Amino acid sequence: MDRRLALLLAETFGERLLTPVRQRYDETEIRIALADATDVLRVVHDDPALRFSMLIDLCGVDTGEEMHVVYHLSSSLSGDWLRIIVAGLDRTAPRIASATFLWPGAEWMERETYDMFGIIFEGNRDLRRIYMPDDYRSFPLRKDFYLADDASRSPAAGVRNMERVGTPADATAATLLRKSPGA
Amino acid sequence: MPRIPGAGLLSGMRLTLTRFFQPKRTVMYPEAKPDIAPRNRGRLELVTDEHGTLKCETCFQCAQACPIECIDMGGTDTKGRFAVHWGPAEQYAERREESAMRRSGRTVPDAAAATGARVNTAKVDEILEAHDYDPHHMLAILEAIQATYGHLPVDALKRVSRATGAWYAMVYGTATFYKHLAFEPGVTRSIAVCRCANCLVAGAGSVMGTLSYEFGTEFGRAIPWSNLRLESLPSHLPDAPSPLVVIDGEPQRDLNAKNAASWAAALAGRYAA
Amino acid sequence: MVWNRLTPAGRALAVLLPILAIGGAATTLLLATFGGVIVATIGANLPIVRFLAASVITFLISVPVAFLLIYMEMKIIALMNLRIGPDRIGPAGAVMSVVHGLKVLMKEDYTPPSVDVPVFTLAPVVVYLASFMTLLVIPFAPELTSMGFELGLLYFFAIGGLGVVGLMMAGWSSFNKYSLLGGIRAAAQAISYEIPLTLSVVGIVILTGTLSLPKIVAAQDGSFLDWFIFRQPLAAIIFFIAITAEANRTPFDNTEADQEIVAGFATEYSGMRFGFFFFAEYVNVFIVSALFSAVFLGGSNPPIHIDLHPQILVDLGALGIGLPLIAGLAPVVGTLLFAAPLWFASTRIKGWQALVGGFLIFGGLSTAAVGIWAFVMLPPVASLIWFLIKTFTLVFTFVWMRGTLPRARIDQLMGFAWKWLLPASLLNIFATAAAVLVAGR
Amino acid sequence: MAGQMRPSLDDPRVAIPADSSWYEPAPTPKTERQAEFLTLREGEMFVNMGPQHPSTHGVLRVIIKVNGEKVVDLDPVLGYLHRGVEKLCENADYHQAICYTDPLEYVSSLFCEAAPVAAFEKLMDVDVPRRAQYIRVLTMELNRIASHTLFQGWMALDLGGITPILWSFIERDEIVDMLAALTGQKLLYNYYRIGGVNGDLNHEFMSRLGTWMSRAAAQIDSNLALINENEIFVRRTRGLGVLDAKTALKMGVTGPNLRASGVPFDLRRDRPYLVYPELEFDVPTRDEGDSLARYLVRMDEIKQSIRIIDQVLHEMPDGPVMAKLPRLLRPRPGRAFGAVEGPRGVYGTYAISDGSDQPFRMRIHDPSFVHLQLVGPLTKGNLIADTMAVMASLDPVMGGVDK
Repeated sequence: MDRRLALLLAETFGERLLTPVRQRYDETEIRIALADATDVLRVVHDDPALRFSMLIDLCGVDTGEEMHVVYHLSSSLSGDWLRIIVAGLDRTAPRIASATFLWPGAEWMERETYDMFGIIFEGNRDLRRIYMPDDYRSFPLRKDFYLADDASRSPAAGVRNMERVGTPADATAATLLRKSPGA
Repeated sequence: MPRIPGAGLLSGMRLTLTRFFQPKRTVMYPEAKPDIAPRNRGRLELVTDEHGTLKCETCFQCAQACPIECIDMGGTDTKGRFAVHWGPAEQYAERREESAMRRSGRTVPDAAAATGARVNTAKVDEILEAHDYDPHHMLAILEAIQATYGHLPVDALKRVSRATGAWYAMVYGTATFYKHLAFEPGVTRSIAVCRCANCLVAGAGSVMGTLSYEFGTEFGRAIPWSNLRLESLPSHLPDAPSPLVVIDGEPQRDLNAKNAASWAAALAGRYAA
Repeated sequence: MVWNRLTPAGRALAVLLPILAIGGAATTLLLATFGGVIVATIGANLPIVRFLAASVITFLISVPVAFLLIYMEMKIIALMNLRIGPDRIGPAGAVMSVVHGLKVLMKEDYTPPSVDVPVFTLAPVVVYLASFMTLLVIPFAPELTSMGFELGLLYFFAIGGLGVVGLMMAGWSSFNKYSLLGGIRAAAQAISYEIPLTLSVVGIVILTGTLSLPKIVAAQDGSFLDWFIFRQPLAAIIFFIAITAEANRTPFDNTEADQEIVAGFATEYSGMRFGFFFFAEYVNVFIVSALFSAVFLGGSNPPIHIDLHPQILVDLGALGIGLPLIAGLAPVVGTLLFAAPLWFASTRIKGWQALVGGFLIFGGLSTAAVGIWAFVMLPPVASLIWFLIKTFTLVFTFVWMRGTLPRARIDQLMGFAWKWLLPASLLNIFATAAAVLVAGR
Repeated sequence: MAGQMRPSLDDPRVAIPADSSWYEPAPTPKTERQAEFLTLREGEMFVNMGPQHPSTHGVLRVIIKVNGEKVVDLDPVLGYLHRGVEKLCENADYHQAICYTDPLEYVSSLFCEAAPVAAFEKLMDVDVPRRAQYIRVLTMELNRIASHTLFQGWMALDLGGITPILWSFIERDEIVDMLAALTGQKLLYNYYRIGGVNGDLNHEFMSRLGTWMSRAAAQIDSNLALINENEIFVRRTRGLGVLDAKTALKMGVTGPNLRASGVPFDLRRDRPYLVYPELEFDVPTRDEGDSLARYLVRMDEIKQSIRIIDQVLHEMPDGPVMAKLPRLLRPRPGRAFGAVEGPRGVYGTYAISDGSDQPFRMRIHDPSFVHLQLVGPLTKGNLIADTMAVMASLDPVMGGVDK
């Protein structure tokens, strides 16, 4: 973790950082707006003082209100790791520019992100489903996609792995007394 | 790689030929058992004693201790009322069914929500607030709930479990341990039959059979559609007739083996109405 | 009714006996009437009859040979892998391959839709036919050659080359791209290696002046230094590599490279039709080993001639009535003789167990004795045993190679054939011819 | 056959038309790249390899466009093993999540545990006791050797040699039995816990490890002799699927595949975690970048791993193996990326906490997924057989690729 990197990033991007540069353990994190994504990635990749030339990971995040795309980069200059959070993708129609012009290897990771979140990466040559079948319609990692586990939990909050069977309390007396000769 | 073409191939051939004569590593499985380390987790199994009875007494402690909830326990309580289920549910039919429904795009019914009596748990939250959400005060919390609702609704217990972080099995265990905590709403009245030798000779057995037939339940259980409970009397009351049937502490006088059937039917009719 | 009271065996007899009686009578009648004609026909067409009989016999021995080779392959590779391999069925698992064969026989013989049914069905037949027909010219021993054609070597290459037609048929008719690739690979590979294979033996043909296999074997008579592997080492190497490719063995098993094209031409086959391919492959291994040992390893000639001049001449006729007596008594006495020490050795051995043990020991010893007697006394047996020792050493080498080597790539394989083996075999012919011109045979 | 019910192939009454087009309903291309892939030129055909095929390292389907034997283009189809682990982890608490990541890459599952554990420990600011760190290093290196020896066998098997895989399974079995003595399981160890490890080293493990260490290096070397000197093997892999350093970086390649291209990038050294900075080891690299180099780099790594294990055994401190932690873990809201250097590359886990007992989002990065992309570019223009060699040298494990 390098304090100078934080200063350098703050100096380079200035206004474009949505939040101050954060550093925790060996990770440095910046948060930028959707409109700046391509520029920031290019600067970070090409700037001779930064040289974040390795894309370690690319993933999407659904916060429930908006979508993020998160890039984890590693610098070939200093070995620092940088996390770039591109915030503010519209949940109904998330779109962002592809990073394949810098890292062709991002192609499949973008496909995966598209498959799981429905984020459309403009400029990716092969943006189609990768895990799910082609005719699948939902995006499983979105927060409004409930697992069966969630679903069984949601109507009665507090139910967790415990299910009750037993006497149905709402059954009427008449249904139970059907065989009684006296009734 | 050596310079002479084919020398590498020949050295490889030599190696396989030496291995041809070396001792073999196969474990002749059914005859020779593999060397398994004592720590091997293997598969979870229930242990039985020498009589073939399961040693497990369903204390849920193993399931609670398992950090990743891979131990699954299920069972019915002694009175046959509640299926207590602990652990990941996906191995079980109910869950498979849900997944199937989910995959086919249908809504998934919630077994817990559909069958239990729904109660408003707002008061539970107040009680919990008063006890500072402390699971150590479980008995006091449950008593307060019983005082509020008259019994312990399942929803309330689940709410307690969720809010305090106590495992449901723990809450349930506390609730079943204390006799004064009840699960059935308002079981205040009981029909009790004496089973002393005298009464049995006088026809208490047929009275019991008729009663359990008419009320559609068994002795020791609540009658599902009413606030009544069928019980057997621990001992014969002094100067009471035989067979002895006690309703809410009131011994029934005009009863014998002959009119027991019509009496019970009339009783059932009265309570049903 | 008598029938109802018969046991199943009795019923079978009741059905079979009349049939046999009628059949026997009819045959007798037929022979009595046309016997002369049949004998005359056989006598007049002896080569054809001989060919047919030889074909039947070769066909019959090819299946056990395949079983033996499959077992060898399973067991030897297992031992090289530090495994035990088959060990449950039969002694050391020796019957395993027979059980495999029965399993294949009992499986459903499925014809996938859209295949070209006649071609698809005929392909395994062609492949198997081509491989066991080549067995006809193998000189197991001077006296044990089925068909000693004058053009035996040529016949071998010609008929052996037919097999590839079967593979091509299988590949094409299967309606599967893997099969197609496998068939085409097989064709390409077989054609490429056929040429160095044939050219490599030309040197020997020049030296011996014949294409007949028994004559080539006879030309190597003498000590092992007379074998052609020492007189034509380059040809031997080329020939060995080429037959490896011809038999589709590792490292040249591209036609059924399971990591690449699943099972090649055999992908769509199941049941006995697959079994035919499978057997043909192993019969092929045996045949190419036999050919190599015949052409380069002196065939049925022993490495060193040791003339024992055995004088163990027993005039069996002189024994008279004693002969059947000895023949009848020897097993009984021998069994008792070997059973006695077993029975006395331990109280835990029951009487019948001792008898069985004694019989087995006696049987083993007497078989060995007869075998040694036959080896010494009967030249064909000795020749056959030398031939089989050489052949199975080569089979072992093939299996050993399979256990060691990875597979060559198809283009490397073809390049090797055309760029190296072909010029080398031409060089070999040239050198041999020059030597023969200069120094004479 | 539009508008008609498609007959079942199993139905014997159905007459199948001999027309081959019936079998290949032309899919409508969804993207530019797919359209390009689906266009067949003269002499080309598709060969569908997998999901059931002898050499796909799991359940992978590869559609290969071939011209004769030559591979023109190639399109891997994933998802046959997709289990939605990321979603499952979001619905499990932190302890359970580790259990879910365990079976991702079943060949080296300790690394799949190590990455999320590292991320969670950062989220919760847990200090792992030093003994636990040493034990982690020890078990991870053992698992790396197990994975690499298995790779060696696979590589040979995909090139048609059947013996090495069985020999390497003997080596792997010994390591796996050893780890079973320590962790209780042979395949899915489930050994790392947030804040330490589940159980201290025991006598059984140490005695097995001692026996193995005494002859491991010699035995593995002897196994290697069968392949490394083999002309057929060397000729088939040398110069095949050359990946130069620049492309490798752009493609996001990590691990031995990157080091075989001459980039000495190793997380153990470049972004140290656990006690790696205190240990002495080399990062083996090769400059060729071909399949042979990828193979040899891994074989060199085995030696380095043995060296690390040796040091760890000498320097192992005493102490607890588990930090004191509450039972219900509720980290503060935050984000953390945990990464470890596995036998295939960087295993990463990006975890976001929202303050509850379950991760809000858990992203699992698997190196095999990235490396599998390379199969297409690296095999274009080579033969069908080379596809297998390249794929084997990249060493993907489909359990990790499909998540």
